[in-house]
Amino acid sequence: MSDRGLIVGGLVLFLGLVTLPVWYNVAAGRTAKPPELTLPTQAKSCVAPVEYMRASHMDLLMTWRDDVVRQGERTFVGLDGKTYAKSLTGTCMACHVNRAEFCDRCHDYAAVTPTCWECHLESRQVQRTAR
Amino acid sequence: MAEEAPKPEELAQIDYRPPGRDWREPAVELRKGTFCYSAAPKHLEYLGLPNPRPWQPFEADWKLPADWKQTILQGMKERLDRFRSFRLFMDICVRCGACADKCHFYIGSGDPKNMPVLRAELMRSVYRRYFTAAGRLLGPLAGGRELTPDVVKEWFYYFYQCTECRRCSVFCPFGIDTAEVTMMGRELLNLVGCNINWILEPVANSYRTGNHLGIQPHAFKDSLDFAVDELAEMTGIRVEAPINRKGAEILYVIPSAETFGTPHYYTLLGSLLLFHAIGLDYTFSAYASEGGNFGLFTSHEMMKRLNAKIYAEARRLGVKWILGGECGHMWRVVHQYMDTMNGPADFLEEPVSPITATRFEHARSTKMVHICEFTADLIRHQKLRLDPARNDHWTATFHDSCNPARSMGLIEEPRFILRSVCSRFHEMPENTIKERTFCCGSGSGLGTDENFEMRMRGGFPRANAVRHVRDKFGVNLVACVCAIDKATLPPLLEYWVPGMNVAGVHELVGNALVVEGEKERTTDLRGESLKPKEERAHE
Amino acid sequence: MNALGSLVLVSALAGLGFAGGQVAGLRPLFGMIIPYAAFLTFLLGVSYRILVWMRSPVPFRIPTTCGQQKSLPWITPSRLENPSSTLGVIGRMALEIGLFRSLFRNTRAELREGPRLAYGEAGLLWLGALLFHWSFLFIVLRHLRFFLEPVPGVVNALAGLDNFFQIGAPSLYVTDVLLAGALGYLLLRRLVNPQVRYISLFADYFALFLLLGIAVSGILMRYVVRIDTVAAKHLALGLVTFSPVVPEEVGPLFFVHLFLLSVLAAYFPFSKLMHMGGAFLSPTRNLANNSRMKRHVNPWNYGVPVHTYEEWEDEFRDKIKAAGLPLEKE
Amino acid sequence: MTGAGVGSAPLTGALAAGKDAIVRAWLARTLEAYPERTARFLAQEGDPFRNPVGQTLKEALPALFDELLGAMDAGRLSTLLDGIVRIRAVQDFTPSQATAFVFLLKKVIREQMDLPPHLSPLPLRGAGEGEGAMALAAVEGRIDEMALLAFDLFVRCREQMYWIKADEARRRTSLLERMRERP
Repeated sequence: MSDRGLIVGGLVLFLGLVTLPVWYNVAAGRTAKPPELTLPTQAKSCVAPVEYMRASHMDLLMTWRDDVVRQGERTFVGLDGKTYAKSLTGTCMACHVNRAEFCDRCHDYAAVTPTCWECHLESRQVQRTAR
Repeated sequence: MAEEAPKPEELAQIDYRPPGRDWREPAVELRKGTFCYSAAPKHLEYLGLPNPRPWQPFEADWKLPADWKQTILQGMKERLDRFRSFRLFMDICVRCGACADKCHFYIGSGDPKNMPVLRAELMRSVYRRYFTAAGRLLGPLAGGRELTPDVVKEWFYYFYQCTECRRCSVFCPFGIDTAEVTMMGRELLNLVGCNINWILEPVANSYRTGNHLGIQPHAFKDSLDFAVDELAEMTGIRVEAPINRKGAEILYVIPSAETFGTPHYYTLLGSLLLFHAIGLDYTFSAYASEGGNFGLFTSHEMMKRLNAKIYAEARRLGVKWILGGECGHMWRVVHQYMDTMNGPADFLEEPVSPITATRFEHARSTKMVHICEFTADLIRHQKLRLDPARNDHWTATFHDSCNPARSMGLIEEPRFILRSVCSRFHEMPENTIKERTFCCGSGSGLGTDENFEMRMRGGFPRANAVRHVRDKFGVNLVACVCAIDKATLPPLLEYWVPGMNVAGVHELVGNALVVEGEKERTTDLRGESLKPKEERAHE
Repeated sequence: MNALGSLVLVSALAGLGFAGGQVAGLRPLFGMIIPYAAFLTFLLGVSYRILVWMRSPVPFRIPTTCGQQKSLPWITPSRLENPSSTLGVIGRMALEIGLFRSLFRNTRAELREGPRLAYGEAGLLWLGALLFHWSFLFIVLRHLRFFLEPVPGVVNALAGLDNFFQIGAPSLYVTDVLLAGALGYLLLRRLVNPQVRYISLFADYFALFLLLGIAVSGILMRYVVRIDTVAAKHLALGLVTFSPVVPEEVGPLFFVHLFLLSVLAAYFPFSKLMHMGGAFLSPTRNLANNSRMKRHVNPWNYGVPVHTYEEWEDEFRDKIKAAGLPLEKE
Repeated sequence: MTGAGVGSAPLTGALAAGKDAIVRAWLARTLEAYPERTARFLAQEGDPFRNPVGQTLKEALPALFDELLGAMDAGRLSTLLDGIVRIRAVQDFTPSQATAFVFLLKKVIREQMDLPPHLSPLPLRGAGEGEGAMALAAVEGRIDEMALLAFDLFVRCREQMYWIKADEARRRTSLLERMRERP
């Protein structure tokens, strides 16, 4: 019995699997485009530089959470020298008003599921604006 | 090891540890007692094998042919192209070390190159150097090694220090079988005439006369006649032992040692008695008077050359199927090679037991049945009258022979027989039996006396387990189904576990078998006296 | 020596990757050309090796039987350890490849001097190997989130399973810990166990250090030195959609990860890592023990000289006759 | 372990108390005769069927040590020494190497008891000067006895091998021989 068919079949299956992303994206007609975000219009700068925020905003938020909940420290001096309240809904979402068009776009793109919204509610105002 | 003794003042602090050098520097010190002598040129000439010449492994010059290197590399290439096992096993070892302490030679000798992984690396390093791109470019950095005469010597030393028992392959996560590597190694060594006499003399004899010892047809008949006479004395029954009889239903092929060595001979007596008791229509053959096949230890080609006789003789005699006796590597050849090499056996019929009408469906293509399968079937169908008390002088254990256990799976049949024919049977520890059985240390043609020390080392793990059951259960008999075991376990056990006996399964069958018309047995098949029946009954 | 050499080599490679990420002119090379070349090498190399193996036939049935054969109907055969059917072989192979059955045979509960029941080092080897391989597979599958857009639910589910404990943000993946731990153990074992150290080659350490380098750089990026994940995905997606880009936001640490991975991919087909494919092809495991039931053909079976009956009879005619045995020719 | 018969009580007591450490060191020294990786295997592998060589040593050395401090029973000593020497007789050891493990005990005892490496009449803690030296000499004398016995056993093993070999050759063709003998 020749096992060549079996081996070639197995090899093709393997090659198909490891190149799966190519076929998947070809089928979806996708090219590499980063998500487009709706940026705030009213503010010119964030609490920290953009590069930092892009990579490490979760660190900042976690620190804020700990500071507020455990130490009761509620104020944060930003890079621009201004003082901010350590608040996701109050500070961040005051500018980035739309969760769906700002937070979720990147999180979905990178398949990240932060647990922020399990406790925090989007404020009514934010929701309204979004609508 | 140094030959001179250390000075007395050094004795207390001497450090025998060899320098921690890289294993890839080939270095073999051939110490007498640990290697086998070279094959006599006349055997090579008779078989048409290359480079016949007088030489010995302990001499500096091995008189390799001028183009030895090219011959070996060419041979390697051919075998890489022919055997996927070989090519794969050269490529995929990850050196995890799982096999390291599975080899009986490593356990018994402590020589690191007896770890299966390193034994194979001796070959792999050469493979990498000459057959892989990385090895050709980077050499040692890619784990490669030049092929030099020293490497050939090292191969010779270690490939004739592996009994091809396949124990390591049971534990390897990829099933890498050192036996395959050793077989290729020996084929390559044979290409340049580096072979051992203990293998090639039986091969030459077998080729010419039909059996290992070179017994000629008339002497073969004398042996069987002698056995018939002895049986008549012991049992009062004169059995038939037909030879070369055309038209018999079954051809019975045994390892020839049963006709000249002990304790093999008692197994022959047992099977003669059994066949008489059931009235089997069978014949021996003087032409195919050897089931054992030392070609397996030489090359695939030689294996085929020797094995061809069995089918040829079955065809000539016009039998329906073939029965095979108790022999280990013979069964590796029969089970895994014979049909492919010398089949198809379409001139034979699917084996059916003439006594029980059982169809041996598992042998329907090869048409050869193991005598333990045959007898187990008889006992199961209660076709035999057995008196196990006649084996009461034995407390038995069963030693699984490597080949039936790991290349076939003959595990329960002999145990079933043993439990039926003797009342005292105890297993050795679980990790030393069945597929994890330890080799006798003398398989694959290494059972010669110049190699005695190495055999004692290699067999130590087996002997150790035997000692365990002796101490624990009072075991005094090791039963087995292999002619090499029967030849080499007695000296092994005599050294490590004095007082232990070795017997074939069918010797015990013969003891227990109650045959119609027999006189009261006063001795077992060895001629040793039994206790009177009344006494046995009262126990 | 082998270990140190491999460590130096892998460190140098990591440094090269880092430099590739730092120097603007080199970024397209390290971010696009090398990954493409490496992956292509991987695909072609693996195919080549498998085809070479395939070209060598399996002339004989040589399964290693690890249990009772199928013979008489009333003896229970060991269907997985000594399979006689294709189904049995599939089962055996599944156990081998999924659970490392043979390696597991090493482990045994044993009584070491005294009554303390302990599992041997061999058990650790099995566990370490199993954890490493399964974690690695899990991590590779998880990485699909960088290559697929939109990310399928399966991949998200895997990740959800993996960060079951929800420690920290980004949350800790269990497989990251297991992989690093298992690799560390396998390395330590090579260094500490004298038997294994003796048999270890340069290549053995190299593979381990390379994998460790990839794991460590990945872990650093996720938990310590954050990188812009969106940019990383942009790059990855660019590669698989054949619209490669190297976004500015991608930092040098990512290049270390990517370059070591490229090295691994390119090295894979020419190394022992091919055991991944080889494990499926091993004739001592993937054949049914049915050689007496079914005839198997050796494709290169050739005729050999034999000593025929006629020759034998001619040579010993007188003796056969004298012994009274039948002859073909008188 | 009563210490009956050997040396002074203080030394015997000290040796008995230090038995574990001494035997451990003795085993380690004995294993050093093997290649490094093998030595580790022999020392660590606990399965007696996987590691019969190491196991034999691990069982026999403590028992030999007991005999050294005890009765020096010839029968028991022979059995214990034979177990070890029998293995070494088929491994790559010269006779002196094969039996040297007994002498190693002297060195080990001196090290463990903080005694100088060469015999000199130095005081032993808790005993008079000469008395301590004599006690040590007595123990070392017993070790010499053991070594001689081990050497005898080694030679016996080697001899045994020759007649087993001869026997094996006979057994191989025993039937032919018997057939010849029969009228």
